[in-house]
Amino acid sequence: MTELSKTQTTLNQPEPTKPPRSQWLDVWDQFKTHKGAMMGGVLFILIVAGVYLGPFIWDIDATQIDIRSRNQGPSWAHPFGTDQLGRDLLARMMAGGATSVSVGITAMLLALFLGSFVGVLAGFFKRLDGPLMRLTDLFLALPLLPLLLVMMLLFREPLNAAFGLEQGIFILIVSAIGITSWMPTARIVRGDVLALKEREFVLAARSIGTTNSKLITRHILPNVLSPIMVSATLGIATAIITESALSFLGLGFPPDFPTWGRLLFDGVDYLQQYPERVIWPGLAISLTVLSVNYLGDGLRDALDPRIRGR
Amino acid sequence: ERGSDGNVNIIYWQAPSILNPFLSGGTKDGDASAIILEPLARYNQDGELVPFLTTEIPTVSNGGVSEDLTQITWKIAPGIKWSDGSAFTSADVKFTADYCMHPEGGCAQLTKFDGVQSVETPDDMTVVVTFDKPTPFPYGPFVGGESPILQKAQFENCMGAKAPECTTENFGPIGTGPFVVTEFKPNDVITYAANENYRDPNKPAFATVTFKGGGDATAAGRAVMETGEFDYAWNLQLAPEVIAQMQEGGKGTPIAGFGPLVERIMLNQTNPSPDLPEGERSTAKHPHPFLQDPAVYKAMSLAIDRPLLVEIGYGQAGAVTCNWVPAPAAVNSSTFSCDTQDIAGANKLLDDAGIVDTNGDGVREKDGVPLKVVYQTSTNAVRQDFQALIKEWWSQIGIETELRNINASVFFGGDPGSPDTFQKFYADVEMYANTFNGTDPQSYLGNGICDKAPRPESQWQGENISRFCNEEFDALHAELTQTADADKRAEIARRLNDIMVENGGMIPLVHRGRLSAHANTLGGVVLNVWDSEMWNIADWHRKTGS
Amino acid sequence: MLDQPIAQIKGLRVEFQTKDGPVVGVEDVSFEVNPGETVCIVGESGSGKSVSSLSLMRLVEFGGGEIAGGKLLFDRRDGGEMDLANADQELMKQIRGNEIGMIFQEPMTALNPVFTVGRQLTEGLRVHKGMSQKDAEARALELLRQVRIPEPERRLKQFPHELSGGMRQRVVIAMAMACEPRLLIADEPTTALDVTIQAEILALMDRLKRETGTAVMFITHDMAVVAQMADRVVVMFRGNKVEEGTVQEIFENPQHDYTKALLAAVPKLGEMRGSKEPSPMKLMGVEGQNLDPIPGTNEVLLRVKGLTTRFPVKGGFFRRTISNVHAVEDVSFTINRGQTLSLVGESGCGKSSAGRSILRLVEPMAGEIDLDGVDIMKLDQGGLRKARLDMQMIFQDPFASLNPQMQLLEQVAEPMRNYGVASGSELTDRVANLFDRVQLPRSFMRRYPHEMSGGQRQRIAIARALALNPKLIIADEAVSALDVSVQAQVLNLMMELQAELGLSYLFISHDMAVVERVSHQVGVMYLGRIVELGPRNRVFENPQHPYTQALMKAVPIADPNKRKSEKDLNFKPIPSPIHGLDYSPEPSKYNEVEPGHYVLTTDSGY
Amino acid sequence: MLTFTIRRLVLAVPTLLFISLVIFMLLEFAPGDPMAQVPLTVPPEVKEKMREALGLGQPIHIRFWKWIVQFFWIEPQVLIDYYLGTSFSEGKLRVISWQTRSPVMDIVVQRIPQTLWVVGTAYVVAIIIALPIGIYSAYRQYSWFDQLGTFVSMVGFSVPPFFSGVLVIVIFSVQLGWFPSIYDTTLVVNSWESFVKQLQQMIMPVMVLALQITAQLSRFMRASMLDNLNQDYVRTARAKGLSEYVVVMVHVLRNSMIPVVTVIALGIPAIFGGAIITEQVFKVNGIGQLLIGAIQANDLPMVQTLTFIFAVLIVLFNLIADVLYGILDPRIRYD
Ligand SMILES: Nc1ncnc2c1ncn2[C@@H]1O[C@H](COP(=O)(O)OP(=O)(O)OP(=O)(O)O)[C@@H](O)[C@H]1O
Ligand SMILES: Nc1ncnc2c1ncn2[C@@H]1O[C@H](COP(=O)(O)OP(=O)(O)OP(=O)(O)O)[C@@H](O)[C@H]1O
Ligand SMILES: [Mg+2]
Ligand SMILES: [Mg+2]
Repeated sequence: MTELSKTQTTLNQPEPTKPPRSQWLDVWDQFKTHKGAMMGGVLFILIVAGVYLGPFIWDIDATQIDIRSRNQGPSWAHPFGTDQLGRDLLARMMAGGATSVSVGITAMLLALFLGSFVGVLAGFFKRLDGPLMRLTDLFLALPLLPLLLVMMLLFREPLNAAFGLEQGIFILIVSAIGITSWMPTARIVRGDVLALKEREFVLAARSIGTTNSKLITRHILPNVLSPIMVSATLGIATAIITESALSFLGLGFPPDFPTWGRLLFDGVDYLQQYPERVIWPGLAISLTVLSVNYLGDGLRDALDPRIRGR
Repeated sequence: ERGSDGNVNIIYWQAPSILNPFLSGGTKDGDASAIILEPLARYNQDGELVPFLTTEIPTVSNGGVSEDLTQITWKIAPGIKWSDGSAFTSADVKFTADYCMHPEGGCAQLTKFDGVQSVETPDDMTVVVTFDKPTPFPYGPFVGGESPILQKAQFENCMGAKAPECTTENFGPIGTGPFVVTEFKPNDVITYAANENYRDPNKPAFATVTFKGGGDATAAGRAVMETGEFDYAWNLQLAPEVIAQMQEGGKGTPIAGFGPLVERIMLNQTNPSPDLPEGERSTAKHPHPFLQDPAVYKAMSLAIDRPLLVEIGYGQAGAVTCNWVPAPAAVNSSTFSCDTQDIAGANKLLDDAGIVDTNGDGVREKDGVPLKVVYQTSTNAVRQDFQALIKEWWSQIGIETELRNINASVFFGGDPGSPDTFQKFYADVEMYANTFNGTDPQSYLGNGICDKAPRPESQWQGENISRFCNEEFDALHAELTQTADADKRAEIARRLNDIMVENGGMIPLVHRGRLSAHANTLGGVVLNVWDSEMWNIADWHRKTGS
Repeated sequence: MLDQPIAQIKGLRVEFQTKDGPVVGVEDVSFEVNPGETVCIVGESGSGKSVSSLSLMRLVEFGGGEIAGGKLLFDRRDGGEMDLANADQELMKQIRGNEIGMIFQEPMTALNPVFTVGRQLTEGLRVHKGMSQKDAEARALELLRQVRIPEPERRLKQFPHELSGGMRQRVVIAMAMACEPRLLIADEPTTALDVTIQAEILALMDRLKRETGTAVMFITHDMAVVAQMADRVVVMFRGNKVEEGTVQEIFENPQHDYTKALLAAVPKLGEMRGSKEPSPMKLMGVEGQNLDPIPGTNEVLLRVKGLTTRFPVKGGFFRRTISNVHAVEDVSFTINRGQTLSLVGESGCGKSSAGRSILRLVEPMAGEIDLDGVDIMKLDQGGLRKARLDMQMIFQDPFASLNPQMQLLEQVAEPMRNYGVASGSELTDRVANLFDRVQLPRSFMRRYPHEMSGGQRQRIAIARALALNPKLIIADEAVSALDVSVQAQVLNLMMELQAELGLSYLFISHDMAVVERVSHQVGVMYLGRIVELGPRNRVFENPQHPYTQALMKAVPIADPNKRKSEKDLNFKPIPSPIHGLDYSPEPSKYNEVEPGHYVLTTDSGY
Repeated sequence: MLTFTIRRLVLAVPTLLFISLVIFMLLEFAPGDPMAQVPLTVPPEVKEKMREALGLGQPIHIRFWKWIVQFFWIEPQVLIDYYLGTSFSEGKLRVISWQTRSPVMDIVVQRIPQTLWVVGTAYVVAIIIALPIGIYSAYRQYSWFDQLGTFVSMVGFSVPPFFSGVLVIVIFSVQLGWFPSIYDTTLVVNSWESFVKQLQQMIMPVMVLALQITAQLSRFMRASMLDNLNQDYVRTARAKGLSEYVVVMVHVLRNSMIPVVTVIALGIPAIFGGAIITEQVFKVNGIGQLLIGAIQANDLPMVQTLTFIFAVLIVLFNLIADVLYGILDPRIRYD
């Protein structure tokens, strides 16, 4: 009996335990080991630092015209060369980046938020599905240009008055891009939510009294993360390029405001003589998108427990 | 020999929408139809009238124009046939006038028929146009690319409100010109074939024409000068470097010609401040706080380096000008010179006028109002470069500039609901280009008359964009309308030009030419800025040896 | 019988890479399987049974595991012996499904949700046997008949989520046996099945073994099944083999302490004969157990009346409703406070549906549900949420009911968060306590569902249901995935809670011994209706309805000497619960044979 | 599902009417003027006359009603007339473009072939390329193939066509002289040579467009494949001895199709909507160019009609996507 009870105690001995750690630490651990994510992250930080802090080191003004040194190739005085008015391209790239990156990211976030919000609501609540999806159809069908024109017409002056010229235009452009690009995300998210909603763990969560809002944030959203991530990366590229489209239609920032998209657009005419004019902004946009993509990949992997640990 | 040279490819980066020039004012449409339709007389490359469907140009001296200047008589050349083989008669000419002057037709060329009282056809070969008052320049109707003759038989049922229903007619007008339409794809491409019944049996040299539209100027230039896919490209508004680079492609040559087109900065004579109540902004109720001050606008003009603007923006397709009407040569005033930039002089001018920077923010004030201007223009690469440069120069004389660029279709669209149209002019200065058709500047100069200013009452319509108002100007213009003598007319025109510039209605910047390009193998091209560029397409031919 | 073993596992070691470094799933296991032999692998939940079998299929790699050592010798059909541990996947493809068949533990997630049952069944046949679509379908039909799925023709066209747990399990079984493999690995194949079907399946496997010389590697924790099936038994404990021997040796003369403990924990049918009330089990080596019977009260907590639930059956290109599955048909019963009602019955007879209908997780068509004075049927979403504070459910399929993206800690904490019962460190403490209660190491708190064994997942589900201290717990096959020792502990825990807190249970199970142990009342369901309802001892000792009688007869006995032969089992085919849209069933009428003991008089189809 | 489809189709009618109203109001409200492209040399009074001739003087609701009648009542008659040789529509006013003064639908019909040729081909090419890339990238996550695919598709997506288009023109037309830089819409394919010509002029625009679409599709494909590759049923499929091909291409793929179906369903209307910038760069002059041209010229009837057709397609394809969801995943119910 004593022997027996001894075994029993060994049998019942709990396995060695470790204190539970927070999920976010975990995610970070995983994230750290993800080469692509780290590379993307570092690159992204470099780009952001470059465009925001760069002007403190390279303090030539982006709009300063030096007509004698126009159309120059790379040199020590102008590492990236100059444009047709002799403006320093490096300075313009940095100034342009500051605008493009912030427009790209905010507009993407806005579109993502709107898209996921509408998508989740439509997928989750049967009653909202019809109206919300018809709304999405409506937005998809609206011609972009007139819509933007109307937005400019209605809101430019009030926003300028309320937030000042730059801020006002920034808000306007970001919302214009955000409002016109959330629809694909919404539809994709909705599709996934429709399928997810029928999974048994959703039923189980409901049975333990999870409210709809918690059900969405805790159970549904984490499981639709990957299409959202993809939308995010694609969205940033779209936003940067749409911004340039807005500027060359005359709907964007004032003309003396460089952005990557506009630099690229202006550079295209000079593609053959001065290829670096397109290479710099093209490269910058691509690198930003790539870095965000890798970040997104890493984040998604880090958040997916099945992949984590491998 | 007719039809011996195969196909000629023309590219217009704006695509023609319709081949009836009376229903569209667009140059592209006019040019595309000029291949088919002809007026009685045209301007040549020097701005002189040459007869096309008539025997000669009627003048007072040859008796074609009545002494009291109210009548002009055209004699149609014999043997002219429509492309369907029927004879061209004076009835067609009269019909054209009726067609355009129909009150419900919405004819785009109505100004051509300004003052026309009647069009009579004493016989098949004679057309008599009577004006309601003496008209010193009676060559409006039936002259130039904008006013060609339509075939009565074809358009008879398309008058007035019915005009838009006549799709077949509008897309395939029968003409007397060297080519006939074989296929018209609106806003895309037109193919033409040589007109079997063209009056000159040896022309046109080409059997067919392909007239492609769409894309952008760069691509058009490239297609002619670099890849050689096309023979003729229209209106290459491109940076000089780009043109030069394309020329290196060796397949084509750019050609330039100068009409009266001027890129200018309009100075708002009224106050555009957003603080004013809607309806009073940019109206004569509130004069501009500083732009009417000669010191200010003269300094602004002095600070501009026009040769540099030309070099950067237009190259061989531009020239420095200080005038509103730089062409034809007779009306080009020589009062001003402005081809050197003088920042110091400009600063001195302002200092002397007591407009100085009182609060040390780098911006001068006049009577406490800082010299801050909003500078708007349409969206276009060259204009944005100009904006940047001028902003920079003005900043050197203590004027702060806020730049704004507006989508061309909004800027030039007359929507009274939009705050961004050039007519509404909710800015201090704005830049665009304007010109006139033909060689007579009378009505163009009328754009400076006080009551042509856009106002809320006129739905913001009106050509006096800067709201210029000068009694002397108005009186002088009235005199112009009464004057017949050419030299006297030219003198008044120069004087009007000077008043406008002197009093700060505008700052002329660049006299812009038109730059087109043709393939090296294409012969016979004569660039004509006074008429349609296609005016002599009958003479185009493939150069031998290529 | 050939003397060459079909499979030999030598010194197998399997590791998983997790964020805390490598976890050893199997430490050192060696055993062999001979042709025509059934080797049962028993052992504690999480001891590495599933992992060993997955290794043999070389499927652990796809789940993040790695065969760190050992040999897996397999005798191919055409003679040659080879080491599967380093065979390439190309070769494994030909072996998997064809020479080794595998039945997976969790039937819901093991089936592809978007393909019909028929499609999934025929696939293997067409690959390995090169059958035509038609032949394969015919064979699939035959297989479904063999595993006794009612209405096999219809099932072929259904999707996995339209089947009951047991049916899914049988589909998986059919899939594994499709190509008549030489080695059949069965990972808990009968856990989800009621005794009658279980008996049939076991008989089927037995026949297969006898007729084709198929070797069977049978993973289970049900000692009764082991006694029925096994030729030899391998006992595993924490990644190691601790004992091996023939059934008789193991049952009669267990050597290792763990084996002894295991056998001691097996509930035996008839143990409770004579007592009216359930009482906790005596566990080995646990001192001071309170083994008092649990009387409960006579106060009614839950009253269900005329509950009816139907599922539409879709058909045609536009998937219109063409008929209804009468899953629950006019079911009425009451549960007293502090008492347990067990529902037993054929797989697919509507037990889970009845349970879910009470919680209104599926909307019942008709009926009254009254929980402690609250009319559940009348509640709106908000009221329902509040009502669910008092009633909780343990789902049949634990894996599917856990969110794959959430840590276990979070999942167990969620109900308390939802109702704001606890927060912060108190919450963590309570979760930790719950983990202790269901015998899970606290280190598992930050794992994810896929990193757990089947039994471990089930315990998470139990912990989650207990978290709120509800008045009523609907336990749908709550303990069937647990090995006997844990099962005993969990059952004791449940009874302990009942005694202390006056919990009531609706206990859905097919394990008659367990049902006998825990219930006050027993309801026997057949084809959506309760055919017999009464106090547990009356129903068990005096079964009246023919179906109940058949059920009792089919219960396996944990004694290798009392094996049932196939001919004892002679069941009627199960009629279809699917009826046309215009079908209106008769109401259920009961005959009270003894006080409180009711027997259905309406024709139930049996 | 039939009732669902029918209900959705019936509901689509008011939806579309509403959408058309919103579009109409939007266009009305947008600043701009059909006379914007008329040169400044034409005086305002004349422009005003021209506007009136276009019917712009009438109140909004009358114009909207007119459009509705023309589009829904007269245009179908024209179609019937065209096919049956009847003459229902004779003498009735169709939707007339302001720019060309000709029936909008005629121009649309004229434009559809080139748009379908170029944009449609690009879409097909993109789907054919993108799905395998996405699938394989997910299957071999983080292999060099995946990395390369990611790199190329992200760069491809972030380079706008106004740049990539010009780049390929400079390389292949200007430098190498392989392909024409300007698309010839008059080309009739009736012989082998003309077919080769057609191919030559299609290659560049198709390439540029397909790059973008491929990038987008392959990303979504990859992501959703990754979500499904680790599911339990995949293990079951493997245990059946299915080849990896079948496991991935049948079992996982079907489960991963929902986002991809969504993206494709969103994309197909876009085929008809044309590709504005790419069409512009290569002078394809398809629907996209038509739309942008009409917007710039404020040709409201044209914009309204095109946008509406576009809306119909969107509503239709979204419905198709929804039906496909139900077929792809039987758990999704619509009732
Ligand atoms: N993917 C994984 N990652 C980490 N650990 C795992 C994984 N799969 C299994 N394990 C661990 O390996 C051990 C053995 O698991 P296995 O599934 O073989 O148990 P089992 O004997 O089948 O138990 P049960 O009877 O409960 O199914 C368990 O402790 C489990 O937690
Ligand atoms: N969502 C559904 N759609 C269609 N039919 C369903 C659905 N869910 C269950 N059924 C059917 O309802 C019947 C009862 O199913 P239920 O899951 O209640 O059985 P059960 O008694 O729990 O069986 P088991 O013991 O096998 O789990 C079965 O015939 C099943 O096929
Ligand atoms: Mg297991
Ligand atoms: Mg069940």
